[in-house]
Amino acid sequence: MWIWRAKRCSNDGLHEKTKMSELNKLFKERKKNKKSSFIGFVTSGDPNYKSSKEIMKEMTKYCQVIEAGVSFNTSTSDSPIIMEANDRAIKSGMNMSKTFKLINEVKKETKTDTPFVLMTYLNPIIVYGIKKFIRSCQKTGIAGVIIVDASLNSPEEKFIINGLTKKNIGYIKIISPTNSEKFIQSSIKNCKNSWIYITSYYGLTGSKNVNIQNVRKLVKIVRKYSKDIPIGVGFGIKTSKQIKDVSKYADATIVGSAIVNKIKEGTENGKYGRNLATFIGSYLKKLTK
Amino acid sequence: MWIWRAKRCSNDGLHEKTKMSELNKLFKERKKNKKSSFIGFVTSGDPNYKSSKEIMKEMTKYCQVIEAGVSFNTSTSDSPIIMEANDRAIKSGMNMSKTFKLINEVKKETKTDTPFVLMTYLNPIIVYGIKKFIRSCQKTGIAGVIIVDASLNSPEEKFIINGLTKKNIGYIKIISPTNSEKFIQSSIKNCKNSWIYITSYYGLTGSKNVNIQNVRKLVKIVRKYSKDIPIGVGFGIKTSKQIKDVSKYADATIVGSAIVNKIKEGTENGKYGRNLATFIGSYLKKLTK
Amino acid sequence: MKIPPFKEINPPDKFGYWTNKKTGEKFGGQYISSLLVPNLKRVEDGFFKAMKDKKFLKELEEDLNTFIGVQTPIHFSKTLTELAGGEKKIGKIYLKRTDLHTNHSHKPISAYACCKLAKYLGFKKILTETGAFQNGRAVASACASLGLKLDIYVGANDAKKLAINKDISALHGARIIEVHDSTKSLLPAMAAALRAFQSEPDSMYVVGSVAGPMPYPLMVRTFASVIGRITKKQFKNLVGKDPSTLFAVCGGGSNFSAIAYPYYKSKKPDLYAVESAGDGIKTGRHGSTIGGGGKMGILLGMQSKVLLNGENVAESFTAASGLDFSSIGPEVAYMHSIGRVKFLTTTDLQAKKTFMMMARKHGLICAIEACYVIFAAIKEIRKRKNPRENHLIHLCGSGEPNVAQMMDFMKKQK
Amino acid sequence: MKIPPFKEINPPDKFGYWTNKKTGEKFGGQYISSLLVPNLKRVEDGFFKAMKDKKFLKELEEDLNTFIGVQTPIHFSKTLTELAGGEKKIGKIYLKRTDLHTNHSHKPISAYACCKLAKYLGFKKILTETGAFQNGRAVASACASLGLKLDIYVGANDAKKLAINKDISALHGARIIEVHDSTKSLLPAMAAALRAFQSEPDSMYVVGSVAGPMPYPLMVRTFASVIGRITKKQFKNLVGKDPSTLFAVCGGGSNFSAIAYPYYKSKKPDLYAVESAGDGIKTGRHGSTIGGGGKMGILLGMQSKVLLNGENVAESFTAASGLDFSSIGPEVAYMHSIGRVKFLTTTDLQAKKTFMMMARKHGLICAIEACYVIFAAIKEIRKRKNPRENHLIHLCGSGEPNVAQMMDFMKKQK
Ligand SMILES: Cc1ncc(COP(=O)(O)O)c(C=O)c1O
Ligand SMILES: Cc1ncc(COP(=O)(O)O)c(C=O)c1O
Repeated sequence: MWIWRAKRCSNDGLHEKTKMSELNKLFKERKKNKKSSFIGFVTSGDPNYKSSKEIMKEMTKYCQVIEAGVSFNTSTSDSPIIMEANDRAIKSGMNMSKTFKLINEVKKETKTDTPFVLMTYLNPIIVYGIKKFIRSCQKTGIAGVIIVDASLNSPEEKFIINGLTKKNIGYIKIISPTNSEKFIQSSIKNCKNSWIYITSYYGLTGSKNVNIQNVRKLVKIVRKYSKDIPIGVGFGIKTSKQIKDVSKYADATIVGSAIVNKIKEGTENGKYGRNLATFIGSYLKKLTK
Repeated sequence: MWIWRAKRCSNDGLHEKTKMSELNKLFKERKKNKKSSFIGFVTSGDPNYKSSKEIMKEMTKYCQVIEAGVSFNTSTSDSPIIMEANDRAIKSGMNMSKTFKLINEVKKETKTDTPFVLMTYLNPIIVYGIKKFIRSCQKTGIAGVIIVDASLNSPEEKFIINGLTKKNIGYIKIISPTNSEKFIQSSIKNCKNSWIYITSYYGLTGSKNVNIQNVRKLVKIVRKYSKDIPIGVGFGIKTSKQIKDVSKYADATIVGSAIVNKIKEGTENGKYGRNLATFIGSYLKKLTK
Repeated sequence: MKIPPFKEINPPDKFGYWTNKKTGEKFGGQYISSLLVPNLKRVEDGFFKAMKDKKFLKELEEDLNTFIGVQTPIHFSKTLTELAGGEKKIGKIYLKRTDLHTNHSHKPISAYACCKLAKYLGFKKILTETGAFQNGRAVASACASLGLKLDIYVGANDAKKLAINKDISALHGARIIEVHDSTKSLLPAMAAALRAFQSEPDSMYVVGSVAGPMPYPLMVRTFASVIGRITKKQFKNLVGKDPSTLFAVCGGGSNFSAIAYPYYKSKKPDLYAVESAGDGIKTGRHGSTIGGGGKMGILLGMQSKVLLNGENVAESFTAASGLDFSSIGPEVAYMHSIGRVKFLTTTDLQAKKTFMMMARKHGLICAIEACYVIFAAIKEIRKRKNPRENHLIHLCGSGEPNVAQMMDFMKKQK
Repeated sequence: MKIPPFKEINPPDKFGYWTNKKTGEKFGGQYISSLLVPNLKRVEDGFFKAMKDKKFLKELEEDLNTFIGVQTPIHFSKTLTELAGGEKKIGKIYLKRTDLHTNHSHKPISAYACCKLAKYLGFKKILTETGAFQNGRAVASACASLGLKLDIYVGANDAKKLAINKDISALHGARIIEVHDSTKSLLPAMAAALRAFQSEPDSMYVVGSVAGPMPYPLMVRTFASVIGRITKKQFKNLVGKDPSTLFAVCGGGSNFSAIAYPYYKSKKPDLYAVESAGDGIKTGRHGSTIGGGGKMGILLGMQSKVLLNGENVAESFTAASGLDFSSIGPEVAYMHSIGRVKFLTTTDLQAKKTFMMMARKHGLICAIEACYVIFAAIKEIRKRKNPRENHLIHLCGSGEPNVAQMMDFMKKQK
């Protein structure tokens, strides 16, 4: 499937293709070595632009992929922990274009090849402009995009998927234990050029503990419709033990609330910039060892 | 008419007849000397039993008639000034039987022949008992009774008038500038054995100044229906000048709120008992000279 | 629906008395100072004239229908029916939704009608009294809508209390006059309003219940009976016959007679009036004129049953400001004396618990006054235990004014 | 009167969009996380099933008639007619008395109907959001009466404010959950309720207006349109024809569509929606999504016009808590985009003065929300200057919750 994608988008230049392959390769290679990939989530600009940049730079050392949230004040799917991070970022003046700038700078300054995935809502994209958004993703070298409230029937999603696909940027859908097989099947279709995001329970990020039972069930269903689409699992993963458990079933594990909570803790203890970044770094070191 | 009354009630013994005649004689005699009678009103038991007794004793020196109010907490016709007096009296434990006791003691202790008129509402009479009330009036030597809320059509009024008349005690009705001639005529009928009370204006005692215009008009109407019924005038008389002016038209002038106000003033300045009584006495002296 | 026209089925005699022929007791009358005679005559004559004036009646009907909103529904209450034992045991319980009126109680009907009469008779201003501004608000709204001035007399102690209906009366432009006499509560306020009526010939007095000198008790129940006239017809349409029982709360009695009047002369329904037993009749702190052994007395221009304290009128005690009255209207007292109306009592605590139950289980914020009747009704209906009966409870008002009081109660209950 | 049955005259497409064919703009849709998909499907399927279930509809009709009391009158307002210039100049002004419902606004209809649907579908608990507890109270009352549990999400700042409807919601037994996100006001509270919906599969979300992801905008206007269906018939009976103009206030749009829906496809009446201009559009402190130049945006599961602050949703400002919303329902936004509905604005000051005028001259304590529409209507009617017209204003609620605020205003005016 990836090949088909690459072909269809072959006129899009090497850069994007490489990135996508890299991400894909990453998952597969690590899987071969019985290693799952680790995806760390932060809200970009949390607690502010400078500190966030240091944190992301630090994260490149421990994360195979970084998921950067675009702050939105009327989020309908984030846990209170992430809502607070959004509030901190918005207060510090964060927005879509600064998010691109931030990621761009992280990439340049670290010379990392760690892929970045954006997590956002539709409204910031619409206001920023859909076409401009796709162009900026391409320019910044974004590897994939998650749009929480883009529903399967919305014209916006179709438009965005088309645009991203042309630029060889991955589009990632989230599925949960209560979704029907039909819904899961359609979602997989939309993720053809990337990976699918499984939530381990029905609820909000960070609100409960990861539910392995659900993960196994969902992986089974996904595999029914796709033999090889990479699977990422999130929601409720907080410990290295949980990462290991989930890794048995998934190509990637995603940790969000736990990291964001650490940022809050650090900030509340007066840490900023590099100071805060090393604080997060040592946490990630323990988590991922 | 008085003679007819006296005849009809001739079996009632000399005591009552004498009293009524005395009151009647008083009005007429003073009228002959171009002198009107002065009726002073106080709430009995205001501010308390002892002080009230001293006040009434003092009043016998200046008043040709004393009108004693029976305190009632739901009065529908008294000015706020008199309502306050009622409150003071009730608070000090005053009631109908104590009123009779008080007047009885005043009479005995002063050996005065100053007639007493009771002003009351129906409820205290009903609770005390109508028959008992009439008996007590007789025993105490009450000269007349005003019942503010006894209306012309009530069975209670008829019953009381009959009872009082038998005991040769006067029944006094109040009329006002807005009453119809028919009403005035009926009222006079009920006052046949006593005098009629004219209010100088439409309103509450003490709320305005006496209205001589109204008095002249009302006297004229009364005289149309009775050549000789004595006429008392009240409401808004506060100065000796006003007393003199009203006296031109009336057999008697009634001063209430002004005296009660003085009691309040004295009380508020810490005067009680004889002290308060002489304070009221010197006021009455000036007022009636 | 047209409002069924008024029919006089229980007239007082020409002096304004309802007389119990057996005991000779007389209820009503006109016990007033001579100074009030002309004013009352003007009102009385005007009232009888207006009741024959088709134009006046038509306009009044339209205003009541669309301004007060008197066409309120009758609600079959599954909740109360089940609470009382279920349909199979006690039949059905219905609620007449008088809480849905403009200003949320039965008071606005007679308040509006009396003010309309005042305007019809050329008065420029209204005088009234109030306790917790239930009547005050109703009259204030009517006066504002009819372009009449208004003085509201209120006991100084009552005036101190925070009350949403007090603020609303002020917003309607009413002048609020504090009365410092006696207990500084409703009774002296009513006396003060009557006294003002004696001073202001261009003003008409409007009373808050079926009390006061004639023609007030007659006039108020005649106007208020709009509720009963509509209810009687509605209930017949809904259930096919008259109710077996009818329960209404009784402070002064306007609420009771408003709904019960059209049934006075028929055998059915059994009529129940519910009084506030305050802390309990035995404590002496209550507002039950009948249930607490009130005696015949004369107050505020009428003869009726009264709670007495020696020769004076006693203070009443109740958590329901609308029931804080030491007497009851003469016609209701008469109906009780001839045995047509049974009286029941509910304590403040029982009423408050009923308020909470109605909020929690029925989704309704009832006037606390209505909670006295609901409690007593459920108890009585359980006793009657007759599955073929249909019971009607007068839900006489909504409970916004009681919210602060009930929040305190809820917190203490916890 | 029977409630005229619902007819779908303005259906969205199968994805939940109303599309302006000329501009291509799409309004509505279902913009939600995958986790919400099954919940919304259950609600959507359930809603369409219920709308075909005669037993459900019959029960709902009875409850609306006797529990909510939807058969409210239309009042010919002489006061407003004269204020606007008199019958000879502007025709007649009528008020639809939605203030007479149980809980005193239009909200209780859809709140009750949605909760009834929840019960029908086997949900045990309701989730909703509220600003000043107008929706909170309506849902709390419905839940209490239907035996459902309830969590009300409210912005932490809103929760601090004294509000009688907050206390009433608590008395009904609702759990009140404070939301500390973002502006701590209605918008984050709504987002929080939607998030809770994503966590509690046994709970049904109920929205306070015609907003949110499909089927909510459709469902709420379908239920709420009971008002319009009754009104249309009533007005024809009363006046002989449809009104020339119809004015309703528009926060989220439930109040507007509740009365205007049945007229969407006819030429008459001219439809006016009135927004709050807060301190004035120019100050930037306002709540006018249309009048203040809102743009297309996607929030709370829907696509519609939104007041934006960069990529985020802007805060709205208004003295009327019921109008404190930075967007409007998609169908109303669509009706505006195709030119069927005209939008007007009224400032807070104008609305407050109108409140005082209505209290003083009309005897009515109107919800402050209703005062925005009354002011704008009078202004527009004066402009139209057509003596042959009949105007209808939606008096959408009563003003008890605004009394404290208005007492302050009155004192400052003096
Ligand atoms: C809601 C309500 N119900 C009942 C009553 C009692 O009415 P009445 O005193 O006329 O019996 C009142 C009086 O204020 C009231 O407000
Ligand atoms: C009385 C009243 N009117 C109007 C509205 C506005 O309704 P909507 O937001 O649906 O337009 C509200 C909302 O709370 C309200 O309470």
